[in-house]
Amino acid sequence: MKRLALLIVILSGGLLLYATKDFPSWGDPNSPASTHVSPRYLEKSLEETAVPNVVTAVLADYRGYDTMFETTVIFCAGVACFMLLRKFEPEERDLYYRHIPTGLTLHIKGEKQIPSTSKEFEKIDAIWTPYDFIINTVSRFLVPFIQLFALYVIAHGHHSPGGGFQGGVILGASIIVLAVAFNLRTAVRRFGEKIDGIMSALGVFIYAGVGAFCAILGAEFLNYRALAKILPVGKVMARSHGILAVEIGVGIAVMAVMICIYNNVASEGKFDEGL
Amino acid sequence: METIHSIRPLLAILASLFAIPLIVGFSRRPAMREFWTFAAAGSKFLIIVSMLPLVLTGRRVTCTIFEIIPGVPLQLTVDTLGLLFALVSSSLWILTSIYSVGYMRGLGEHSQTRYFCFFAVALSATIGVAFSANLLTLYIFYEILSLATYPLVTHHQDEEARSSGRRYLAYILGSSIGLFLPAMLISYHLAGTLTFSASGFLGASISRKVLMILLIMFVFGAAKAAVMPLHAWLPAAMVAPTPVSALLHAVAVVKVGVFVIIRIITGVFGVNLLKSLSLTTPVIVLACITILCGSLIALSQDNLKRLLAYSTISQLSYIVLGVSLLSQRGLTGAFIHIPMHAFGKITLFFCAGAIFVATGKKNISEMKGLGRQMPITMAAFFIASLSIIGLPPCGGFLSKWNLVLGSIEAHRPLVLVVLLVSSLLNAGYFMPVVYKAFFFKTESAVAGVKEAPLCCLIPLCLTAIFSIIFLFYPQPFYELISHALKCIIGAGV
Amino acid sequence: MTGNYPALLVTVPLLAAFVIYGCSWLHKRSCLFMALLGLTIPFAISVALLKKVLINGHISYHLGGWDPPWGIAYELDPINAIVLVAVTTVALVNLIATSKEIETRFSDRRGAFYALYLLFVVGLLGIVATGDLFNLYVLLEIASITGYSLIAMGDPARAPLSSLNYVFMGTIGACFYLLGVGYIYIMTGSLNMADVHALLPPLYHSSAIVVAFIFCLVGVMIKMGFFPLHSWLPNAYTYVPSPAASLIAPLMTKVMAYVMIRLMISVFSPKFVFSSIAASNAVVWLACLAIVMGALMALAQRDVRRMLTYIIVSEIGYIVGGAWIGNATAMSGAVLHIINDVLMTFCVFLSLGAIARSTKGYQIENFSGLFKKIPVTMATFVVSGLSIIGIPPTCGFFSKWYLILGAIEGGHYGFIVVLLLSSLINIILFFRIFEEAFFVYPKTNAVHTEGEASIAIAETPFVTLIPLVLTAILLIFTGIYSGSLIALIIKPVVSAGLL
Amino acid sequence: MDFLLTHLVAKYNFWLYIILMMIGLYAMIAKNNLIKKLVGMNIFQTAIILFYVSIGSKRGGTIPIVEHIAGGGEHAINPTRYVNPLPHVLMLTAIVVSVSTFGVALALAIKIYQRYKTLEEDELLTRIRES
Repeated sequence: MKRLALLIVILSGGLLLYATKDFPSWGDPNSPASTHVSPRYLEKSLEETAVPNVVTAVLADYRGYDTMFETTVIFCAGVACFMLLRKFEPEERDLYYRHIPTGLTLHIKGEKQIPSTSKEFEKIDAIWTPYDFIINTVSRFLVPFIQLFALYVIAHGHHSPGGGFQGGVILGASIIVLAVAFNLRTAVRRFGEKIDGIMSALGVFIYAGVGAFCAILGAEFLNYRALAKILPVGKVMARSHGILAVEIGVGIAVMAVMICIYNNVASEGKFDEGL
Repeated sequence: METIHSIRPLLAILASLFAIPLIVGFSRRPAMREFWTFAAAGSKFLIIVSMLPLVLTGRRVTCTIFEIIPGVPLQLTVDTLGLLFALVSSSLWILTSIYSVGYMRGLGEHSQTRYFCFFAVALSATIGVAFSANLLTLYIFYEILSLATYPLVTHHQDEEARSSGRRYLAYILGSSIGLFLPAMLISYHLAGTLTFSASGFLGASISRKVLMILLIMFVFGAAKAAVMPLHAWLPAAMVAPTPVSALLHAVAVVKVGVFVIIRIITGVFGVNLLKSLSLTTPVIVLACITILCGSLIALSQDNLKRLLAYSTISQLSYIVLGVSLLSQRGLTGAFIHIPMHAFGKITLFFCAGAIFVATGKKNISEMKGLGRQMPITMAAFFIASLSIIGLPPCGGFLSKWNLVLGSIEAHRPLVLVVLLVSSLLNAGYFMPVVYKAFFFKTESAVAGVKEAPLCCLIPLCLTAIFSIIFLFYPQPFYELISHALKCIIGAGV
Repeated sequence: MTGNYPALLVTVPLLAAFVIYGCSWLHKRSCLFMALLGLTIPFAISVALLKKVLINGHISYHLGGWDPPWGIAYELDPINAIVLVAVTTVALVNLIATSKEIETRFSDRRGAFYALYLLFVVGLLGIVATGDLFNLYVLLEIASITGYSLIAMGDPARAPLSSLNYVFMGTIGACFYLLGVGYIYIMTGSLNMADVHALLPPLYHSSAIVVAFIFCLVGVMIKMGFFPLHSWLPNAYTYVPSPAASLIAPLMTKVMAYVMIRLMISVFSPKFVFSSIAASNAVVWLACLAIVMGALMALAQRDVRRMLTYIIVSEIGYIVGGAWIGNATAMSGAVLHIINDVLMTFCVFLSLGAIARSTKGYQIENFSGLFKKIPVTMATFVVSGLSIIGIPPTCGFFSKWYLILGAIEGGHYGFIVVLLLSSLINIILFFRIFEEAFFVYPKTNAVHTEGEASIAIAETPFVTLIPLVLTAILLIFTGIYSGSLIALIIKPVVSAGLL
Repeated sequence: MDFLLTHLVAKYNFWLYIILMMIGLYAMIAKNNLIKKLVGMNIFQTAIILFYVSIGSKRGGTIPIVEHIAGGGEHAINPTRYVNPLPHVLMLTAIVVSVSTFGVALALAIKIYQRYKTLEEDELLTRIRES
């Protein structure tokens, strides 16, 4: 196997390297890649979409269709992790509870269980690692700031590096921080699986829905100009708003999917204490 | 030649297919099921007969279904040759159906519904081959026939039947896909058409070598004609119930193979092209070898049906031989051998089946003295074997006579010798059977045996009688054949 | 609204997938209905599009209203319109036929299953319709990721590992394709297929473009399981759950084969592929090897499903060989074979799925006596088997006809021999199953006894049976009408670029 | 020397990325441990991302965020001042794809580990053969 791998690697690497001789040199402003299609984006994007961040304009408008599927890929990954890993039936019926005031662990065999509303008992796994006070406090304190920053990244994607993907990941991280610092159950209590599932679908649905809405309004799919018919702005600004709507959708979807993947992978689909 | 467009050829094919749902639907009521078989057989025969006057007045009935490949429509055309073959097959189907009822019930066979269904499909395909207007249509029906007969061959479902079925498929499908299909494609590539025409569609512009290879591929590709060395499936297929062997492996299937070769020689290459390049010599040689070897092997057989199978192999090559002689008499002999051999051989198979139903015996050595117990059957057997040997007062004499004349006409004296030797051999393997039946003392095993049921007996008597009648009233056949020859030879000579 | 059909074709199932997954958290029972709706609409749209393309000719749809080199465009010609119809048909019919099994087998995660099912279809539809090289990559990944996860839901012992191997191979394939696109982009600065096609001719002799072509091609060939690169395929398609098997096995490899033809004709040009790169002979020989090896390995299998996976490998060899012979007849044959193979693989896998209800496993021995038990289901299996062998009038015969004819024209006699040989091997493969199913009774080797009494008829439920029978009939109809398929749809497009 | 200058030095970026890619590819094919294969896959994909991004670079170009006067003043934009945005957009997609593939692959690896308690390929094969 190793020799075969080496052979394949040398062969394909050699081919790839050999072909670089026809490439324009690095950073050449006159290379075809820089002169054929891309100048128009740089020259016209502000005029056509009112978005100064050209990457955002290309991402969400010129090639918005790609990005819709990109979001769909993320969604696919989330659904796939859920489908592959989620276990609804626990393997062992034994339950463990920690009595919070005393720190004693209660082991229940059989069908009985303590209602989840109980304030005194907390459901735990067979092995329980104590919480770290400093980490807990700091992370709890940080979460709102992380989220605020995430919203900023999404909202300010038109003017600076950022956008739905980046913001969505940060937003997701804010919940995952909780899951890491406390445990998965805490995080899931804050942001339930059901809500998460619905939001992941909702996010992409917003994106594709905006596109379909444009089609309903009589333009091409994802042609945000059509939104000018219902928004009190001009056609160019309508594009800018369309991009924002879409970015929000992306942000929601990415956040929800990140959390979904983390929850399923970290707990092997059991949704217990997690890592 | 005037062409009439009509859906009658299509109806003739579909008649038996329409019966299938009814046969399946009445699978629990044997009487109704068999009634529908008869209805299909009768209506098929009537439709075919109804086209007879049209064709005899020199017209041609065509039915184009649609274009299946550019330039090659799925098309049916009824000409005299096809009609002759269709008449023989469909009339014998009626008789075989009667016989089947007697045979299958007599033995209490299983899966009779399946049996009748596939029989009907096989007949449809046979008529389809007879009426095909081009090579592709012919090939399609040819393959359907191959597949439809497979469940009939494997009917008994035991290990022997299954291995025979495997061998049957291997030979038939293997040759048709491996040889016939590429030959057809190459022809299409060379000629741009596949429609049969009286002077052939493969032009003289093609090199002799290519034509020769194509001809050989076609002849072996139609393995149903059992030209040696692709003959071994036929004896193997004898494990099937006797009516199957009788109709399909003496009439329909094997004659389809021969018919395909006739079509290839007359419709694809054209008699004149072959004659001018004398391409058929290898085919003649192959046919002669098959005739002699088939008869020789038949001499050594003890199982009656296997003997008949080898006899069929050798008789089929008479037809191939007659056609490849390319002379008028030879062609006449070949064409007339189709009905003559069909009626003769089906009688023999009916007899073998009747003996099996009555006694359960399959081997000749166990049939000593049977003539006294089953006089009618054995008499029919005697008449039919005379016909196959080619002795008057039976129809077989006519075909042999014409073949002999044809070989002289084609200046091939060796063929004449082969024909005569083969006739002697034929007598050599049939006469002992008859002799043992009538002149040996009845063995205890078959003592007290009665004739087979009436359903079995009537068809075999009828076919035997027809074998005799044909010697004295060959006119209808001659008329059809002379029409056919006018097209084939008259087009050029 | 009709102007938006090309986009709606892809986005309707997309939206449906999102709605289904969202709804599955609230109301599980409505999922199936929405999935059906989400596939019926695209089916209708694809048929309408085919009609439109046949009347008006080529359709170009600019997504977002941006003109092609800057935005993304969908390009529809008669060939991909018919492939789209094939994809939507198979997806819809398969969902109807297998819905019962999905509902019971994946009852706790049916929303996810339907969503992935629809997204897989979305990916394939997009791949076929798109006119943008990079968009194709994204859609390819959608189809792949959903494919991986659907496959992994099969036999818990083997499916995840098979699927992971597929992930590795598939990722290598996709990355190779992406690299190839990168090389094209460096040299031309464009990602739009038509634009690249126009920009390429002066660059045909550039080694970067040749390497780009090789990498795109190898990437696509990995995805379609072309012979030396097929190692992921047999395991992945053997352990996949049967409702997904009859979706993935017919579609994925064939759509990728279509992508290869598309790359050869509309991105690069036949002139480049057949003249600048003198590799067509080598590829045809490789295809011959693929056909023979596929057939031989199929011969060595006792597991029917595994046998079929090797037949897929062999069928892919047909398509590649036909495409690379390089004349219009063979190319038409290859395109026709894509459509035919979609249908016959679908039929055979669907009937196998239905058969699996009545057997313990997929071993040939388990098939004994099945014809008595499930006659109609077995009949459809027989029809699809005959089609794969290539018996007229089923459709498999006609694509072989054009392939062989093209090979005769191109003088590739080895390819003809191999095609015929594989047909012969297919006869053995299928007839040993037929024999077992028709003529062997389980346990007792009954001779001359009534078998009906021992085996009761337990036919497949109608919801599966009717689609199955319709598919089998479709196999014959496609065969009969293949002449018009070629003349109306395939030939005009193919011969535009070829001799 | 000329060759080195024109092909190696001027395009050393491509050389580096291709070598990186091949390291990843080698790991994907040759490594025995499934997680190592996954890591190789990530290296491979990341190298491709780097490769694409380097296509977009322009000497003297800055990030493609167009400078504009608040209120949308019109002035000609010089495209040579900004790097090519298109590869960045494409790679955003590729990153997402690689993350998704990685997520699914990890889920599969977990499933495999749950059943066989190993991720070494040879051990997996022997265990499958045993069962």
